[in-house]
Amino acid sequence: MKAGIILFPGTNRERDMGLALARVTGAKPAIIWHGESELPAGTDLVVLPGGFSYGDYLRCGAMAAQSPIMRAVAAFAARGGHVLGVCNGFQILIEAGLLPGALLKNASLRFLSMDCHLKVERTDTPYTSHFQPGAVFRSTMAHGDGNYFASPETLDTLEGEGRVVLRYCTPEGAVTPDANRNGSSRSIAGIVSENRRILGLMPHPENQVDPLIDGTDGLPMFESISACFATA
Amino acid sequence: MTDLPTPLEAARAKQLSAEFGLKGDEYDRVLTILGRTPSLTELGIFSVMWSEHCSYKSSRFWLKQLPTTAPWVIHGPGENAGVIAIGDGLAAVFKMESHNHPSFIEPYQGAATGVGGILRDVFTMGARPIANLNALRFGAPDAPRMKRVIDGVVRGIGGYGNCVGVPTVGGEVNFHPRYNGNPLVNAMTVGIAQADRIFLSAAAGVGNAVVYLGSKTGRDGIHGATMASTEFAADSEDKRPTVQVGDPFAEKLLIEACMELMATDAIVAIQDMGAAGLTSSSVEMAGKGGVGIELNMENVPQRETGMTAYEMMLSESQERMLMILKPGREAMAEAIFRKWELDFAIIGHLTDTGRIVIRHHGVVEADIELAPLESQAPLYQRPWVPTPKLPVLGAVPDPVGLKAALLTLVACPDLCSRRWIWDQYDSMVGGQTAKRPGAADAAVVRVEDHKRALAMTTDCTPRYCLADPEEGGKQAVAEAWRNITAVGALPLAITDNMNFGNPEKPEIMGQFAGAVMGIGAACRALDFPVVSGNVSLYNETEGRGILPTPAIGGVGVLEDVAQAIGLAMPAGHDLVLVGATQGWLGQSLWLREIAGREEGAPPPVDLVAERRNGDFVRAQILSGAVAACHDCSDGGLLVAVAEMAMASGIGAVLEAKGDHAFWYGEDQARYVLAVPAAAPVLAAAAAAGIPATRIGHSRGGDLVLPNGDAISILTLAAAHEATLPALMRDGA
Amino acid sequence: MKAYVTVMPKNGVLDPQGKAIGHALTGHGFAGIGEVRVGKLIELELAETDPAKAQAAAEDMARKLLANMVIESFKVEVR
Amino acid sequence: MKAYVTVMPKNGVLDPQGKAIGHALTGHGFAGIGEVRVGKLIELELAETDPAKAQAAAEDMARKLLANMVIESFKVEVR
Ligand SMILES: Nc1ncnc2c1ncn2[C@@H]1O[C@H](COP(=O)(O)OP(=O)(O)O)[C@@H](O)[C@H]1O
Ligand SMILES: [Mg+2]
Repeated sequence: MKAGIILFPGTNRERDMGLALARVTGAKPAIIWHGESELPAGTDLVVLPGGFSYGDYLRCGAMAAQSPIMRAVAAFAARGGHVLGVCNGFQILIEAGLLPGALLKNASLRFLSMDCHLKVERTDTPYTSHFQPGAVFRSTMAHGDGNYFASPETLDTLEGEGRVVLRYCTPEGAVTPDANRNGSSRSIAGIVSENRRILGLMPHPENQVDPLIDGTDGLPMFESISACFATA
Repeated sequence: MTDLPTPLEAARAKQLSAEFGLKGDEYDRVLTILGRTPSLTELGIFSVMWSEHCSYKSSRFWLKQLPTTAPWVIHGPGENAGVIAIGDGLAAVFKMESHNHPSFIEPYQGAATGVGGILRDVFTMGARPIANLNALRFGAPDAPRMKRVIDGVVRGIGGYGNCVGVPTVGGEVNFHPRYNGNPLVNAMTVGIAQADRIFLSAAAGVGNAVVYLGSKTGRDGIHGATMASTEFAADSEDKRPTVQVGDPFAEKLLIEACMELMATDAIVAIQDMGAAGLTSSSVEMAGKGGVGIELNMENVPQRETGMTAYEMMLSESQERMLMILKPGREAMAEAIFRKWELDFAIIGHLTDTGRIVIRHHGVVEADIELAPLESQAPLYQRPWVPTPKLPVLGAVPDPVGLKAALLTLVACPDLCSRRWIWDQYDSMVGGQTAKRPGAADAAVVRVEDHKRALAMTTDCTPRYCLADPEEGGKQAVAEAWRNITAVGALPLAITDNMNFGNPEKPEIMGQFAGAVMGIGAACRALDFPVVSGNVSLYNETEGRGILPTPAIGGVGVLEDVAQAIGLAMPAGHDLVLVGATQGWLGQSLWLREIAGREEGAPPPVDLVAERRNGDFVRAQILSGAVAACHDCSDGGLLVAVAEMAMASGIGAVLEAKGDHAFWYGEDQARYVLAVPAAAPVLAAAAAAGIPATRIGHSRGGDLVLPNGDAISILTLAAAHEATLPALMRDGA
Repeated sequence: MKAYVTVMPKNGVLDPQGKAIGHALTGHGFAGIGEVRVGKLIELELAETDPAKAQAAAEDMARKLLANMVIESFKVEVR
Repeated sequence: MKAYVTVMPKNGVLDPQGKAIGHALTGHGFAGIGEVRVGKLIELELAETDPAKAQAAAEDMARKLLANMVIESFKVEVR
C-alpha cells in the first residue's frame, strides 16, 4: 500500500500516523505538503492526520479544507480513492464537504484527552475488516471539538446506509450517554462515505499500535486498510 | 562613534529609573558606565538587564554553589537549557521556568505563554521537544478567584501544549492558603537532539547578519521582566502592561521551521526572545560571543503602528527568536521561514566594537558598551538568617483510626486524583508516551526510532521546605531521584525552579540559602547535577510570602522502554517495603489533614540510605524481578499502597503490624515493590544490608488493613476521583 | 472600508457554548436569562472603497471560509 | 428583550485568530485584506422589559462573566 500523509501548518500527529502506517506497510509513508496541488503518482491511501491545522482558529479544519491539496484529495476521492481522516483530519474532511455533518465543541466545553472505547458497527469496510464483528476496542481521544452533529435527516440517512462505523461505548460495548464523553449525536465516533472508502473518526487508533507504548488495540484498523492493497 | 543618543533630562531619568525598578546605587552605576545621562531606550535596557529576572542579582551568589558537572553533562547552566548525553549519540535538553505573576493576572494566557517560553528555550538549542511537565501551586480552593485561576491555568497549559503537539506527561499540584494571592506555574520542557548538533547562543563573525524570526512585535508586556521581579501590590492592576497572548500555532510553525533550518549548516547562533525580548537576546548573544551588535529597529517586523525603539527593545511579544546566520545563507533560510508563513527579517549585523548600538530610522537610540553591562550588573550577597529548626514532633494519638484516615487522605486536595487536570492535556501525541500521568512515579517517553526512553518528573514538598529549607531542598531532589528510579530509570540530572518570597527579607533569603544547600548536598550525594534552572523571587502579596518552593524537574534514562514499570500491580504478588520506617509524622499530611496540625520537623533525608535503597530497587527492576513499584511520599506507606491498588483496580491484604505513625509517617528513602515472590528480594536486600519487609500481598477488590478493616477499591477510587471535579464543577 | 461579518449558529443547531453561558449567568445570580446564543464577529479591513463591492467580497469570504453553512448563518455589514 | 454583547480583543492585544484568518484569506486569493480581528457575539434573551435596566444588566454580565477585561473589551446593544 502506498500511503501519503498530508501536512498542513499546525498538523501534529503526522509522526504518530507515520509509525502506525509503517507498522503495517514496513515503510514510512510519504509526507505531502498542503501547498501541493497533486498527490504523488500511485497513491493508494491519503491520510489527513490529527493536529491543529491553522491553530484550529475560526473553525477546526476550515482553513485547511481550502488548501490547494484538498482539491486533489477531492478529485482522488471522486475517482474512488481511499481517504482516512483522523481527529483534525475528520474535521477537515467535513469542512471540505467529503463527509456530512459538523463537529461542534465538546459538550463539556473542555479539551478531552482520555481513553475511550469504540464499538465497531460493521466489518465490511476497508478500515474495519480485520476486527471481529461487534468488536469493542480501546483508543485514545484528544480533541476539543469532536461533538458530531448532523440534522436528524442526515443522521437517519447515515444509519440507513450503514455508514456509522464507530460509536463510543463502555468497555463492555454498551452505547451509553456516559461513554459518549464529547456529546456526539447518537454516540457517533466515525463515519464513512457512501462508497465506504472515506473514513473520518475522532479518536486516535494510531496511538494504539505498539505493545511497548499503549497496546495494539488500534492495529486492526491499519491492518485492514493495508490488506486492501496487499495483492496490488 | 559619531552619533550619540539623546539623553533624557537628568531629573526625569533619575525618576524614571526608580519607576523601572533600578535602585539608587544601581542607577549611579549606569551613569558611570555611560559617562552621561541615559536615553530612554538605554535606561530601559539597563533596567531590564539588571532586573532580578534577568540578572539573578540576589541568587547568583548562591546558585554558584550547586554542582553542575558530571561526565554526561554536555552543557550546564548558562545556556538556554541544560544538555546531557543519554547514549546512542543523543542528548536530552531540558529546563523549567516560572510564569507565576502573569498567570495570576491572566491565568489562561499567563500559563500558555509560560509553556511557549520554555518550549522555545529547548528547541532553540536544536532539540525537538518531546514532553512537557508542569508544577503547579494553587491557593486554598475556596479562596477568592482561585477556581478561575485553576481553570484558566489548566486550560492555558493544555491549550498551548495540545496545539503545538508536545505531550504533557506529568507534573504536580499542591494547594495551600499561602499561595492564595500568588499561585505558582512552573513549566518544564524536555527535548531530544543529536549530541553533536547542539545550537548555542554566543554570536560570532563580525559582519554576520542578525536575523529576526517568528511573529511580529507589538507592545506586549513591556516591562514584564521588571514586573516579575517586584512584589505584587494592590495597585498592580494599574501597572499592568499589555498582557502577552500566546499563539501556539505560530510556535508550532516556529518549531518546524527551526528544525528544518537546523538540519542545514546555516546557523552560527540562535536564541529565543524570552523575558525582556529583543534586549536580553541581543545583549546576551553579543555579550557571550564577545562581539558588538548593531540593530536597525525600522526593520523589526511590527504588529502595531508608531512603535518606538524603546518599545520594540522591551516588548515581550511571544513566538520570536533571534539568530546569527553564516554569510550567504540568508536566502535559503528566508525561504524556509516563508514556507512556514513566518516573519524573517535581517535587523542588523555583528560588529567589532563590543557595543550594542540601536538605530531607528538612522537615529541612534542607544549605544552601550556590552562588557560593563554584564560585568558590572549588580550582585547582592543579601543578609540572611537561617530558618530556626523546629523540634521533632512527639507522639500524636490517632483520633480516627487507619481506615477513616485513609478515606480522608486519598480525597484531600494534595493527594486526590489529578485526572481532572491531565484529562485536559494531550499526553499521547507523538506516539511515544509509555507511561502517562497517573501510570507511574515518573512519566516515560521513548525516543523516536530508538529503544531508549526518558523518565521525567517534577517534585517538591513546600511544607517541608517551610519547616526546614535545607531538609526540604534535599527532599525535593531525593523525591525526584526516587520517582525516576521507581520506573527503573537511571536518574541523570535536574533542572530547578526556585520560587521564593522577597529576598530583601533576611528570613526569606535564609530559606533560599537553606534550600540551595540542601539541593546541593542531595545532588552531590546522588550524582544528579543541576544543568538548568530558573529563579522567581518576590512571590508575595501584601507582604506575605509563599511557601518556599524549590521545584525540581528530574530526568533519567532507560536503555529499553520495555524495562519501564509503573504503579499497576497484578494480583497474587507480594508487596515488599524497601527502606526503614520510624513513623515520622512531623509535617506529614496525616498530621495536617487528620490531626489538624502543621507542626514539627519534617522527615530527615538520609542521602546515603536514599542512594543505597534506590540503587537496589533499580537493580531489582532492571533484573525483571519487579512488576510494579511506587515510592512512599505524601501520605506515607498506606497511601502508597492505596495508590497502587487504585492504579491497578486490584486490592491488597496488608499484614505488617504497625500503628498510624507506621502507616502514615513520611519517612524518606522508601519504596513499595510488587514482586511475584518476596523471598528472593528480601534475601538480596539482606545481603546488601538494606531494610526490607514483606507487608502483604495483592489480591481481590478490597484493601484489607492489618486490623481486618476492609475498604473496597471502588470506594477508595470514588473518593479519590471526586475531589477535583467537585471543586471545579462551577469553577469557570 | 470595514466589513463586519457576524456568524451565528443556525436555529436547531446545538450551541453548547451558549447553553453553558446561560447556565453560568443564572448560577451567578442573574435572573430572567432566556436563551443564550454565541456566535463570532469578524472585523475585516478591506482595501476596497466601493461599499457594494466590499459587501459582495465579504459575503464571498463568509460563504467560502468564515461560516460553515451546514451549521451557521452569517450577515455582513459594511461601514 | 434581547441584548447583544460584542466582545473583542483589546487594541494592542495580539489576536492570533484574526492573524491566521487574514493570512488564510489572502492565501485563498482574496486581495486587499488588511487587519482582521475576531470577537464573540453573545445574544441574550432577557426577561427584563425596561431597555435601560436590560442594558445595565447585560453590561454587568459582560463585565463579570462574558468578557475577560484583562484582554477584551465589550459593547452592549439592547433591542
Ligand atoms: N499538573 C499536572 N499535570 C500533569 N500531570 C500531573 C500534574 N500533577 C500531577 N500529575 C501526575 O499525577 C500523578 C501523581 O502526582 P504526584 O502525586 O505528584 O506523584 P508523586 O507523589 O509520585 O510524585 C503523576 O503521574 C503526575 O505526573
Ligand atoms: Mg512527583
